[in-house]
Amino acid sequence: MAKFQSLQEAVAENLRDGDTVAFEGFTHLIPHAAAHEVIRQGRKDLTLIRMTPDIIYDQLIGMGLARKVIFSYAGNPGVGLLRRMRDAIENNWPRAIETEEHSHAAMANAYEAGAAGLPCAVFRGYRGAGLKDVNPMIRSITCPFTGEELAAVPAHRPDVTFIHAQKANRRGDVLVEGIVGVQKEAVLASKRSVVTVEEIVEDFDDLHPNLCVLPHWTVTSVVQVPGGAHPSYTHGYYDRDNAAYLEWDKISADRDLFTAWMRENVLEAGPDVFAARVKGL
Amino acid sequence: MAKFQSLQEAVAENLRDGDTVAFEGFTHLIPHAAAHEVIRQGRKDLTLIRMTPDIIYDQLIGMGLARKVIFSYAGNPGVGLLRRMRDAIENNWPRAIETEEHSHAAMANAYEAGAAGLPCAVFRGYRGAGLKDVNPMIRSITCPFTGEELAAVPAHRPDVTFIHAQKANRRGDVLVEGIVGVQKEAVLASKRSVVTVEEIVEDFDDLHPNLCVLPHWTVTSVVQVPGGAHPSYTHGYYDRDNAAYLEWDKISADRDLFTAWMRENVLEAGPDVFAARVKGL
Amino acid sequence: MTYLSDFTPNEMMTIAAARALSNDDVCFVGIGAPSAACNVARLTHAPDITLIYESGTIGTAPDVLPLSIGDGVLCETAVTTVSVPEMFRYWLQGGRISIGFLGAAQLDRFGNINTTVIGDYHKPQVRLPGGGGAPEIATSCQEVFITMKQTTRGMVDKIDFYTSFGHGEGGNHRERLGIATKGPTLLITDLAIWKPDPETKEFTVVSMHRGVTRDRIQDTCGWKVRFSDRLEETPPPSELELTTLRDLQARTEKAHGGKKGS
Amino acid sequence: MTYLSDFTPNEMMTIAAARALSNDDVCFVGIGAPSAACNVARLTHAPDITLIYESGTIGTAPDVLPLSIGDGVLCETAVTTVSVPEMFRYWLQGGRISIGFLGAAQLDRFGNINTTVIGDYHKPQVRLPGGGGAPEIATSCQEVFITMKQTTRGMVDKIDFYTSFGHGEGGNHRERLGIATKGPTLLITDLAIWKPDPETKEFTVVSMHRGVTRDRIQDTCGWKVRFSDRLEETPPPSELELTTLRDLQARTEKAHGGKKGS
Repeated sequence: MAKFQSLQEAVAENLRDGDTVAFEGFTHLIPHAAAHEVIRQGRKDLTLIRMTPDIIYDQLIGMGLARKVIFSYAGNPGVGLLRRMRDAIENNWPRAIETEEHSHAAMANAYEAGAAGLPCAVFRGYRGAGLKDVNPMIRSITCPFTGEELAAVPAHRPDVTFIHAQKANRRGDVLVEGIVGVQKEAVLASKRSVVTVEEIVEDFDDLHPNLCVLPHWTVTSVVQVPGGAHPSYTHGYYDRDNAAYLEWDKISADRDLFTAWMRENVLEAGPDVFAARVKGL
Repeated sequence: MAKFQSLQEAVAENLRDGDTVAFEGFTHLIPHAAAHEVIRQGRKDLTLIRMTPDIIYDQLIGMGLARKVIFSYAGNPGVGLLRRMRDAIENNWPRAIETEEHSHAAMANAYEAGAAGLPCAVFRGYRGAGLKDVNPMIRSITCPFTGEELAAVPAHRPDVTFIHAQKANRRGDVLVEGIVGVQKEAVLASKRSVVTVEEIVEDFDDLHPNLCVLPHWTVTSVVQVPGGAHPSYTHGYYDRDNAAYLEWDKISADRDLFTAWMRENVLEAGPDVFAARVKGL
Repeated sequence: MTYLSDFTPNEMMTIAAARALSNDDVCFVGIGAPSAACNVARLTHAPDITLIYESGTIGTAPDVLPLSIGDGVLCETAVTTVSVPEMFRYWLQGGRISIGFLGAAQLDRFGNINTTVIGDYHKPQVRLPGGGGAPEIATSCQEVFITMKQTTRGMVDKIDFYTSFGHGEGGNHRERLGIATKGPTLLITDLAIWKPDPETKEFTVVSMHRGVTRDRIQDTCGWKVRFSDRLEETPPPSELELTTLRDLQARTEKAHGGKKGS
Repeated sequence: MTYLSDFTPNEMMTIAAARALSNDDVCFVGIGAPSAACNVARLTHAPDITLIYESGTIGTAPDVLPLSIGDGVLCETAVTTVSVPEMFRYWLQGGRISIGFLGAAQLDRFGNINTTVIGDYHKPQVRLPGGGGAPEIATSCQEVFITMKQTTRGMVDKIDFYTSFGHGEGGNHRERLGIATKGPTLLITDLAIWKPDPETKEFTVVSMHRGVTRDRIQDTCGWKVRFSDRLEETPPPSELELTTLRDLQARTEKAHGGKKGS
């Protein structure tokens, strides 16, 4: 049953050192505010899962919170590389991280399997691809009817999933709309989930019946953080801050510049700053 | 690319003797008009797939069109048994039929796997259940990570799927809303598909982005048949004709009564009668 | 014995089932007595109970009882309506359902159920509708409640077909098959409430409805009935319970009786 | 050689790619040159082409180019937007995509692609973003088109990592792995159009863009280039093509340049 909490409470109650955690969002609805709160609280030895680790994973990794990253595409979307993640992999700065690398298809199927309560995902994939030779978590299974060999990967079962969504109602049901990504699956696959939302409304009576709604009893914590996806966007609320993504390429290129930026904009800030950041977008 | 056709043309062009065919609809949106046209055209030796064979399958079987039925629940919903299907299984009237029986979970997963282009569906099912001992199409697969034994069934890949939907636009995109059942999967799993709709509108510009829309290039034929789901219902257009379901229990109880009813209401009728049947519902 | 004239055995069955549900339950609801019981619970002591019908409707609050598993009212009042594959993958198999309801054409003392055939599977005397969702409801829901009217034809020593698995041959049979859920934990009939013995898993009468005798329970049951040492009497329906159930059924009758296609 | 001043090599590459697409194609579109090419095709000779971005947006018709694979404009103009698991299961793996576009950090003569690492996988000199959708785009789409700028660093004799499989070691290597789709059928660079040899599957230059020499193609390619016996010249961009591309880019610049969060 969803609790309405502050972001500080929600992170403190749900995320522990050593947890496996997914922050999901496919370009749209990336939970930046939640990731920043995690950085402020300084959780350690996290295993981070995400299809498209981007700025927030660069930040979590650069601040030394991550022990391992499970991912399929590590880039600054539309811009280039993730410089903090590269620095960790290539130079162990600020610490060494393990990686478990998959394709998007594998990651999407692994969330689907997690939501479906299965131990593994089965799909047609990785044929001729190099990842299956370097990742022991990519195995195969044989169709008992056709003999076709299919790929199998373990289901994702995060301890905690963080997502950002448009709105919740007073019961704690959550609406996600637009590019919905893997968020529903990531929440249903997880043991606990924290959802930041743009607004809380009385009820969802006027919604179309087939929209993506997470019932309140599938969500652990709901937190209102207007602008909480910035510089990602929230369909119906504000646009993507493309300039911030370009800027990140420069900030993240230098360890000192990164550290100073994180101090000013994350460590010494709070969830309240996000509402101001999306003004004009 | 969807063609706009008459129901007669759509059935004549897409369904052949001996085909494997699915008419889907989960209580809602059952394609009665399409099934009646198939009966009028007298296709032979069909293999019928459906989660919940109900009145239309009772009619197709009672008229001798079916060679085999693949199903998970054969009942007149909310009323009782399917008397024509029983008569075929118990007494070979009007002909013997084979059955391949599954659970709902297996059938839903088999459509999903068909839509996903996989040879089989994998799920946690049939534990301790008798069907796996009488249906050789229920096999198992072992998770390569946990060793758990999971159930596997062949994917559904119908030659043709018939569904009924709310509306199409002029391009042939199809909207299904409300209780959407397995219709999207059944269409995407099939080689060809025929969709009857209540109405054809200019465009779908005002639709919410996340609704269940089948793009025109996934549909073979679109046919406007107002009332085409009767006595099932179409969300937003007309309610379920519960009395007709009760009546069917009587009609189907007697071979002669059934034959006479089919002659009058199906063989000597056409798709146009459906619009009148839903008046007042 | 005037008390029996106050309510019917069917009403008692439905109300006893409703009482077994709580506000936090997530129920996978079948048509008939389970649907009535779940909605009586929702309209009385468990207003926040989550009702799910296998048609894909999650968190429904119908003001009349649906006649089928996919009536429009279920969708119109639901929190959300998902596809049927999603329903069976994310919601049922995902382990999110606390209580699954099952009915039975044949039931044995260990909660195994047959709704498939009477007689041999390949040459049936009577071909029944089949299992539908039951095989996986029986193993994926945290617990299973069974409701049925007692008859010697229905409650049998040996079922003809294992449509869904209860406790198998009893004891730890579920565990031995790798099934992690509890299985049938409650059987509510028109005459009594039964629970599985903690060791043998054989259904045992723990409470008889008012006016019912041990003999009547045994006479309508095909196996030798065991009664609990601490046998209770089921409290008769309260006025609120009975009024809620009857009003619901009257609204249902009115809503579904009126319309007829031309 | 005034004609070269009329358009840039990048523009030629994008327009040549656009020309290879038809009205009936269903394209899985990546950001950058593929996105520009697909939208130029849609705005010129292929108005009914279906564009799909892996964010779940099906049948999009953006009036400006998206900066990321999940820009809002893709959803706003799409026929429908589905979840990412559905995108990869029903749409990509389901075999519904006729053309998948891939770019490459490293490419070999058989259309095998590396976007994962430079150097050893476990101790990379450069850690690149990785494959994303590429491993399955390469095998599930009916055909794959590759676009890239020619450099000897990019077009190499041997790639460091098989991010996605093209024709492997050439010949029938795909068949031997049980891959039923055609794989890379077209390589469009800033200098030329390449197609696999029908037998060996080695990419062969079939058309050089105007003003480009054989030497220039060889100098910017890390393997010994084969030229077709019937080598053609790529027709330069038409005015419509070039205007459409430049207008699209100007609209994109204007739309994305203006806003900045405070």
